[in-house]
Amino acid sequence: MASLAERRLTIVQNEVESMSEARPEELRLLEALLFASAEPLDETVLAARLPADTDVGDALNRLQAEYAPRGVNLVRVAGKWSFRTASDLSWLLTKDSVVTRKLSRAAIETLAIVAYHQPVTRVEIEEVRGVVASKGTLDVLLETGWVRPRGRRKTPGRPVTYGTTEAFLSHFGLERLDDLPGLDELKGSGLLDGRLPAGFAVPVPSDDPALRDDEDPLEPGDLDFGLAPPPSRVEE
Amino acid sequence: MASLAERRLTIVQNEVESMSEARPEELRLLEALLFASAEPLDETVLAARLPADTDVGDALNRLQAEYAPRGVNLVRVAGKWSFRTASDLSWLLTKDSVVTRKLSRAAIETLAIVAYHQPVTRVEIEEVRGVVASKGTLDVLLETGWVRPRGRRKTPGRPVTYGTTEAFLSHFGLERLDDLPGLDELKGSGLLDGRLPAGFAVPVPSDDPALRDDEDPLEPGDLDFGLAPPPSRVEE
Amino acid sequence: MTPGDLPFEMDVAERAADEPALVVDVEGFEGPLDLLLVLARQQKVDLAKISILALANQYLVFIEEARKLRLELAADYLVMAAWLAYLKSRLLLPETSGPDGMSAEDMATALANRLRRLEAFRHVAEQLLVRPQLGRDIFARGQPEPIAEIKHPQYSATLYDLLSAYAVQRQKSVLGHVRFAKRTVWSLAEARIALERLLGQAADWSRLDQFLLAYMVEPALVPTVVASSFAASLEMVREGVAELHQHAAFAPIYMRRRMVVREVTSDSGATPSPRAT
Repeated sequence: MASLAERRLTIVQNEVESMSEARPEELRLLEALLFASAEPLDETVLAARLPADTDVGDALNRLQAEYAPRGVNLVRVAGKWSFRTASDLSWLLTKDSVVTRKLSRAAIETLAIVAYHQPVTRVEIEEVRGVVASKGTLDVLLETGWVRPRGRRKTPGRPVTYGTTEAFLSHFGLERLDDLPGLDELKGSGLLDGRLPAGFAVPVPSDDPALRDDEDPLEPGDLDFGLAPPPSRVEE
Repeated sequence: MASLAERRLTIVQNEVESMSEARPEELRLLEALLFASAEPLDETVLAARLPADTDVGDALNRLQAEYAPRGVNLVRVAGKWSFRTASDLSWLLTKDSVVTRKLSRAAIETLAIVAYHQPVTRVEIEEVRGVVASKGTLDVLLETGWVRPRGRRKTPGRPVTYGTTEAFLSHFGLERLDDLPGLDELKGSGLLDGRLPAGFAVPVPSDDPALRDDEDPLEPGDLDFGLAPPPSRVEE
Repeated sequence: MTPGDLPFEMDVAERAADEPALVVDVEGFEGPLDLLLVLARQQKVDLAKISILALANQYLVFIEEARKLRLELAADYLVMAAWLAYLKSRLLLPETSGPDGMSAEDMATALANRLRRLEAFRHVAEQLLVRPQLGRDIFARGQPEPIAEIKHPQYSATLYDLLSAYAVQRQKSVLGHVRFAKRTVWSLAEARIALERLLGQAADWSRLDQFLLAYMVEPALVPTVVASSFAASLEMVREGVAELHQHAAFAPIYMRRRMVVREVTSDSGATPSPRAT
């Protein structure tokens, strides 16, 4: 009796063990999907391709851990997953780099203001920089696909508000906007609350596509200036 | 017993650990280079990027072996190396999508004749339509799943007879085939005008699956004529 | 509203026409705030503790120098200079409240805050840019493999489409059959042409139904061929062109060219055999 029970227990344990030894198939599937895709994929998309009972989150974490020491890492950007070359190997690969557009100082500053202060209007950007923005600067940023018009501020003149895109997060390897470097410091400094009266909460930048209370949606014509990337790229 | 399991687990863990510890840096470099490259790379190109003393051939073989059980394999094509989705997972990189199409006029005319005059042969359809049916038209109808070959007419040439399916009834919201309007109803609805010759009749259609006296059953090969391609093979 | 806003709002309208001129008016400074920041750094103290008075002085001196060297300064810089001169005078005077209710200290603090804010954004911009960037430092898959889309067509049609297609076709085919019936009629003219051909090639009595066989392959044509050729042959006899002969009722009908006519039409009926008869 006892020996039978023992034997059965052994069998069960062996099974469990061999299962943990073998690399689960879902890791192969995830690997294949993520390697093949040019764009980061979110968990919903991945889950749709995997067997119904797969714990996608868990599998992704395992895969991420597996690839962490490798030359290709699994990273999470803009809430989506993507394989990218390890960041310490940039020296090896810079020869491959397509000529990246060198942004002007004005564009870089403007990008930072949009990123850390979004949603933000052009006048607000100008106010921070103390210069009338040349029209070209915002155009360049819209062209990169990192900045998009979000809506219109509910103030006289209904100026367009700008924010960053998923492509921005993806380009700078950020999982969320909260991961912007130096954001906490900037928030803590109280310098972001520019025009707001003292006592108001410090605004936190947000690229939440949901419009804020003081924003109206863009009208159909607003995107037809040739300035903005097509909406499909914005939403991504 | 438990100790055995424990020991084996420890061994596995040690192996995994020692593997990742001992994994030579050149494998990381190769991984990154091959991953990022827009085209397959040959050993000369790879060697030029790697530390001078690297045995590239050996490293590639190790990398290939490492990736062999994975969802992505390192393959050599025409002397050049690149990562490729494991061939057994190609199904994963396909997406099924449903495209709604409107039936062509010819197809719907043919379908109507099949519906009313079934079982009907192709020549009989052509007689009613007064047009030689393009082969594609019947193919499309077979593809819709609304028309099926029923049998073969017991006449010279033994032509295939066609009839409608249950899918046909359900698509057109018919409970039974004889819910199709008859002559009087067609006249009443104005679809047929009054100036019809005496003796003009609309058959009372029947999709009774039982073969008629003048029908022979289909032979096994009858469906493999390429008339009814399996849906998965149907291109655009 | 910060006092510093004034000049820039004024500028917006003015500058719209020729913006590029703005960018590098004073040796690469990006506007008066940028210039102020650079000057402030020269004081080597925290911006929060900076002497706005000293900074205003520096700025005004700088502008004065620049004016001596150059003919023109961008309006931004001049407006800022005017505002700083005003601020300086306020700071030097005993405490009074300005027209907008702000003390000179408030104005100075607001300016210092604007400088700090610009500096802070520049600082985070630097931090952002040193991050590994996609396509510069880190790379996505160089040869992404496309997802093949397998399209499953789903057809749609309405019952109305179906019924009207049926009705239209049946109606059309009814008319079509009538036209077909017309074509099955062998006209008298057709019969006559055929019979004339018969008379042309056969010198002696020819059996009519045998000759007509060639025209009666289509079963539907039999009655009309028989009827039309019979009528045509009678007509030809009446004209004196042909002769008919029949032994008995329902017996085969024979036909031949009438001899008298032969001379009249001799050059056309060029067969030698009738002469021999």
